[in-house]
Amino acid sequence: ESIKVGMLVTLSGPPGALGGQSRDGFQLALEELGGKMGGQDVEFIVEDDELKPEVALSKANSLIERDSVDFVVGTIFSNMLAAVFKPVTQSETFLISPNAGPSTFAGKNCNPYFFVTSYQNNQNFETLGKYAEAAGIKKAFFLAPNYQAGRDQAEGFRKHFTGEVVEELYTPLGHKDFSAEIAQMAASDAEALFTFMPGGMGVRLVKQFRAAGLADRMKFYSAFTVDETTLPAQQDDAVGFFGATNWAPNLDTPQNKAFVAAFEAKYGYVPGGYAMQGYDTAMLINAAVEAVGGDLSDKDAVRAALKAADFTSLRGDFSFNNNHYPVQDFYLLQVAKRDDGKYQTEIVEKVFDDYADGFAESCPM
Amino acid sequence: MLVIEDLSASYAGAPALFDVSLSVGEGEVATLMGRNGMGKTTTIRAMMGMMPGVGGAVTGGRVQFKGADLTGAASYRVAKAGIGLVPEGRQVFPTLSVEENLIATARDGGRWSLGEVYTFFPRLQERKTQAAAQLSGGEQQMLAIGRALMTNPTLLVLDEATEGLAPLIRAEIWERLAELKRAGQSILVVDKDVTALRSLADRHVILEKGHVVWRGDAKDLEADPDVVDRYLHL
Amino acid sequence: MSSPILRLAGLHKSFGALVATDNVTLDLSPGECHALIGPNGAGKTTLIHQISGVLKPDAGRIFFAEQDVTDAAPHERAQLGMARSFQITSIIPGFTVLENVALAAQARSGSSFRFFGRAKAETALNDAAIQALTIVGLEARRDTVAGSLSHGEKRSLELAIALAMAPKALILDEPMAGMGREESARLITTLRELKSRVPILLVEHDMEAVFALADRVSVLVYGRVIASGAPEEIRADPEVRSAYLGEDAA
Amino acid sequence: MKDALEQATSGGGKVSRDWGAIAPAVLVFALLALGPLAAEAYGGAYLTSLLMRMMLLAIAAISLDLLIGQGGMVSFGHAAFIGLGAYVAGIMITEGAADLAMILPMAIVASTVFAVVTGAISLRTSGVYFIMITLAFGQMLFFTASSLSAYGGDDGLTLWERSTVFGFDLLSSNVTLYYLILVTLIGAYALVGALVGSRFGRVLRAAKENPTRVEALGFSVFSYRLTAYVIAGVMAGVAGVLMANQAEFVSPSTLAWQRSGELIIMVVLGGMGLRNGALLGAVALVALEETLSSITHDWRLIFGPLLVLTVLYAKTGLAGVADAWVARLWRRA
Amino acid sequence: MSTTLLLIQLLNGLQLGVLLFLIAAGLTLVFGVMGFINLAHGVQYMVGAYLAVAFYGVTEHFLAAMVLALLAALAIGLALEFLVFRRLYHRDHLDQVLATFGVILFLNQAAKTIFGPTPLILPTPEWLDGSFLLVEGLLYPWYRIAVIVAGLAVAALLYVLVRHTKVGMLVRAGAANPQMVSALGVDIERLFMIVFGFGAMLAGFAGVLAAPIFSVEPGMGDDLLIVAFVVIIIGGIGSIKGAFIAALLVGLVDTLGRTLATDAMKLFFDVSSANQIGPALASMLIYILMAAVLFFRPTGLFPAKGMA
Ligand SMILES: Nc1ncnc2c1ncn2[C@@H]1O[C@H](COP(=O)(O)OP(=O)(O)OP(=O)(O)O)[C@@H](O)[C@H]1O
Ligand SMILES: Nc1ncnc2c1ncn2[C@@H]1O[C@H](COP(=O)(O)OP(=O)(O)OP(=O)(O)O)[C@@H](O)[C@H]1O
Ligand SMILES: [Mg+2]
Ligand SMILES: [Mg+2]
Repeated sequence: ESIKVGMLVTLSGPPGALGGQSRDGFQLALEELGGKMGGQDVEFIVEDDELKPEVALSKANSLIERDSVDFVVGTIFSNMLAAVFKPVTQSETFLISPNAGPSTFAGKNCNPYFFVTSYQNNQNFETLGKYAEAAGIKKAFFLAPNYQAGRDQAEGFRKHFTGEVVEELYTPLGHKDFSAEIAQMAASDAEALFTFMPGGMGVRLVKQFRAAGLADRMKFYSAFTVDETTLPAQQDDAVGFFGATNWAPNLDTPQNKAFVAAFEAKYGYVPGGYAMQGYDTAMLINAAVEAVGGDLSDKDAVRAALKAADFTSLRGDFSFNNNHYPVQDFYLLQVAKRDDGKYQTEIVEKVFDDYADGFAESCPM
Repeated sequence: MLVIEDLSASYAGAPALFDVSLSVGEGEVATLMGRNGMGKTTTIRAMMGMMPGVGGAVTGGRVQFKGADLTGAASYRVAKAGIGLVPEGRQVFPTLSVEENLIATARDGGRWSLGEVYTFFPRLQERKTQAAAQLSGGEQQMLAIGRALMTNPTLLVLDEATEGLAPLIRAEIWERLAELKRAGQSILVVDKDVTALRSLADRHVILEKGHVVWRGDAKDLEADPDVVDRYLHL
Repeated sequence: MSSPILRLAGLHKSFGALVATDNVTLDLSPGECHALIGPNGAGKTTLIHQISGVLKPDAGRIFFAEQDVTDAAPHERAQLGMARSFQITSIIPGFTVLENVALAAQARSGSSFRFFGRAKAETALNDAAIQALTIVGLEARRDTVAGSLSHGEKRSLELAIALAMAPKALILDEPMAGMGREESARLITTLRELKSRVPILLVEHDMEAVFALADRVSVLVYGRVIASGAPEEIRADPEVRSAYLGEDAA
Repeated sequence: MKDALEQATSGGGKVSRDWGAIAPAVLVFALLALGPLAAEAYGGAYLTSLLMRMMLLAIAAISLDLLIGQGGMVSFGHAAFIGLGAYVAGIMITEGAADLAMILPMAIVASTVFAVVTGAISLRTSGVYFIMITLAFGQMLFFTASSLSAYGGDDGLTLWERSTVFGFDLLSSNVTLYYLILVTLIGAYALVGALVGSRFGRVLRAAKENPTRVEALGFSVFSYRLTAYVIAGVMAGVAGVLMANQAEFVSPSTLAWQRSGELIIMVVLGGMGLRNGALLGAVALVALEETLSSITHDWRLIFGPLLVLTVLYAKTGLAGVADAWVARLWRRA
Repeated sequence: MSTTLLLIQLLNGLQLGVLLFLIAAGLTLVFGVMGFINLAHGVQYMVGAYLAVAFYGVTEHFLAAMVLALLAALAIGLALEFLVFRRLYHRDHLDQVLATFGVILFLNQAAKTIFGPTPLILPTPEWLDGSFLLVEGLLYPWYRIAVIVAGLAVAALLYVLVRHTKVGMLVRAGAANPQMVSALGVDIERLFMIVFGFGAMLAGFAGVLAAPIFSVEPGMGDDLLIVAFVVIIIGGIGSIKGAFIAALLVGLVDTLGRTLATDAMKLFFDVSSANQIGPALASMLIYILMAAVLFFRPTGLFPAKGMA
């Protein structure tokens, strides 16, 4: 008997970097566990959803039906999660998201077979909103790609921010040239930019923002825009810019220090949140398998063990809410250049302590 | 100058030309005659290396031009060797202007220049900036002739070059060809105007279903003036 | 003679500075063959394009079968019984010879918005097609793919298509061009028989054909009709001789 | 005597030729009919859902080939119709009008309207211009769907139940849905096959090669093309309704240009305008992608060159190759 | 919106337009003029960018990296031509689509396998690294000016090449009737090979120049490929002038659309609906523009005369 874990993440194209980190983090944990969970061998199957819903669905089916996995770890993107959510949970297989945390499944559609080890998507921007409020920022410029996640961020931002959003701009997904948006920023009287521009979009925005000289006039606050997946390309242009999330490589706990060192030694790049969450997911599953003594047939017991989250998270405090989304701390981060010439985000201050998302109330679980 | 021996060709595997031989000497005019679909154009295509372009192939025989072997050569090589083609159905370059059609493939080294061609066909000069696709049928035909002349060929090949030309122009062309011949130009011509060909050509070949069924020179034809009508079923 | 089947009244058409049709008034009466001749680029094809609806005249009207068709689409004119041939061969190259002509027959026999039933098996269409092919001497080639016909054979097919439309009037643009002498001769015979039933507007540079067929000849030069009359008059007209026929024509 | 004999033999020849023409498709249908049985033994719902997706794409590809292969109208926005059908299904199910008896007519109406409007505009152009203008309409619909926040925006919409059929809950069983899709596929195949041979199809094919000539014969090329465009659109729309039910999920990616591109690829790979082309193209493409991607994540390194080789060496597409095989078998038999 | 901002946005629109033309230039030649549907144009653009990054890693010198990248892009283009494309010139357009699609899949994946999925960058050359003050508080990088100059230069070069040289005439003639060009004594295959190589180089050039502004990542050319086609179609296939004007038009419409659409929608809808509809409309604008142009001019703004 062995434990089967299927991972379904995006590995194709530029967003593949995120899935790659997730996979690497999980694998590192598995290695540290000696390839075993609860004393049993682990078979780890990785599938690429190619960022196409129908591929995600097909791969999920293949993990469930053909490979009969015990856990599906996925996905990175919310729209992939929506595609596989129903078939996976309906088959009574545990679906653990290492990154995507849409509001859709946090409230009334929460599910006993679904866990999230990252955050509820809006929370990073709620953190920024809270920080901006506390820092006394009165006028904010909001910029995000025109898709659901972008709109969720705006909503998250406004949750704690009572100042004025002087402009709320949405660019096409995959936007290339930000000249027009930058001109609008320059013309506005906003004190700071709040932006959500994942992947290559973030790289382009940061470079063009810096080149236009705006960095000297406006603060740059963001989520998913300057992180360890984009910093190798943004480099000096991003130094000093702010991010917000649940963790940073320099978080000062012994486990985390060991993790970052081991990770960099093994993979040769600085781990980002995706890697951390991949690692934590593996540790979470391991803890649950151990708790039930390797017997995965009693789903209720497994669920209870998962929910207990009896492991030491790299980010310190970690527990699950009633909706199986985490309760954890959130930080304001800032990009810095390390002594070895690499770039990473570093913690500036803790904004939320043991923060839970706002959708949990409507979850019947 | 041009020697074709036992040339055979087929379209998509179906034979269309069988052992056709033919020659054109320096300063000579030769004709290819035959009813529709008998293989005149195919002979010219096979000689010019144009069969692959229309889904066909040369399956046998030899083509020599000025002593060089051109059998199976790519058509640009045949043309460069000094053969200027006025193809059946005009085939002017539709998106090019009249003048561009004339100069695009022009080669120096002979009597034909833009000015010469324009004097020959004043109509072309009037329309020189117009896209060739918008020319009238006859104007396109003039253009196709002019284009071939602009390559200053040693052998001029005309495949139904007078199709669609007004009687006046057609007469002028026959006159001009006679003049060219006197100046030493070699010509291979396919045309339905048998009367004109008779007075112009030195030798004749008649094709039927891809086979040569009669050949002879101007004297032979004079001796048996009905032969053409016989083979052309008139 | 009864009223004309086709009548052009004061047609004008120019391409930029070039006047291709200059106040052309012309008609075609039942039972006649009206030949239209003129130098290359005189505007004959342009005129036919306007008659058939491919081009829109700048001014003037076109009447066909008692109707003003100036603004009608080409297919509407064809439905009224106008059939034309193209100077530059226009066939369906991927169809067999038979299917090319059968399609023409189909156009004049009932609706083609029929989604079921094999068109190829409709004997009425095939018979009509074979009839037209026989007229032009192409029946032996009926199963050949039209695109692989020789040039002259394509010209014959072009004509067979027009014939198979069972038209009320035929507008032919250089039907003899590219045809061999034998084929031309045969065609002349056919058209001579046909014209009593189907009037023909004939554009042609083959003077043998024109003078063998035409009841009336009009001469177009620079878009204008410079002469119109019986063949003999035209042949003798000095202006026509110098502009078009050449001095030794006769 | 001789004539009669000839007729008899050629007639006989025709029958066998007709069978030969559809033999590859019949084989595919037979194999597909065994799909659920095979799934019992291997792969379970994974296999059936894969085969269902394959069949649905095949329906869409077959309808697209009516446009491309027969009509010369290369639509780069065909996925819009799938998406339209899927969204009609998704929205109606979400809003509680889940019965196929309501959804199907609604989807047909929606596809027809969209096809008539966009077709009438697009058909003013031809060739590459047509490709691009259909792309434009597809993109407009795509961005519209992406901004439908109420129905999930670009995250897509999870369907919490499948359609009922006249009140009966037939489709919640994968097997019933499977056979419904198979029957629809066979119907689509037969329909397009009939259309192609009909008077209508003949005009359409002729207009593909020489519209001016066809117009001069008295056919309104525009009307024939528009009719074909509507028929194809409706077929794809129906496929979309079934697709939403099969995936229990609808998202804008269903109508992204990449999806339209894939449909074109299927048609071309299979062999444009050939009886079995679109069907074989869809089956081959889905099977190949699935197989290769289960072998390696870098499967495109193999798949790309494979496509290139197919173009270079199987000039008539897969169906052309299949036809040649069938012809050889027939001669031997 | 203030007049200054509007002017700046007009400038930005034109700037984007020139950049789009630069990216579309190679395609204009190979597809527009030569008539070959080369979907691989987008990946050739990407290849140029990656090559520049790779060579920069070796030489640490922008110009040197650029020259090497161009040569390599040419070599890769010629290799593709030799192996694949030359067998497709006389084939159906859709066969070209399928084959070049295969090339896209392969090269995108190869880029990812070799260079990894994360975005890379090419630094701006030092001698162009500065900016000047456009208006109070907004700098404009010199590098962008250089890109605009390059775009204008390429436009002029292409125009002269295609319209006024014998090579240009032969390519246009060959696009319509390669057999006839050959029958008149021109080695059309070699000519096409050269043109294709040049097109690949132009694509690579655009990739190199865009790399310091945009990010270098797998698939970076895919979306731009579509925009390039949009540009060529609006301009009219085969027309360099058309493509240039269309590029400017697309740049302007896209930029102004993104700036104004939401505000315009606010006139008709409440703020949150406007925020919903505006950006969606802005994304659609270039497609609406294309559809509108084709509605009134079914063969684009400046169709080449005599196109069948
Ligand atoms: N591209 C082609 N594919 C297949 N068969 C062809 C092709 N071109 C010509 N043929 C066939 O080859 C034979 C000879 O044709 P060819 O064109 O040489 O005749 P031709 O003597 O020039 O006739 P015409 O006087 O009509 O021009 C004909 O039977 C014709 O059908
Ligand atoms: N679309 C167009 N644009 C510009 N000029 C044109 C166009 N079509 C035709 N022309 C010109 O109009 C004139 C008349 O052409 P048309 O084809 O009607 O001549 P035609 O009398 O049929 O000549 P032919 O006997 O040579 O066929 C020609 O000079 C031609 O170049
Ligand atoms: Mg011939
Ligand atoms: Mg004419």
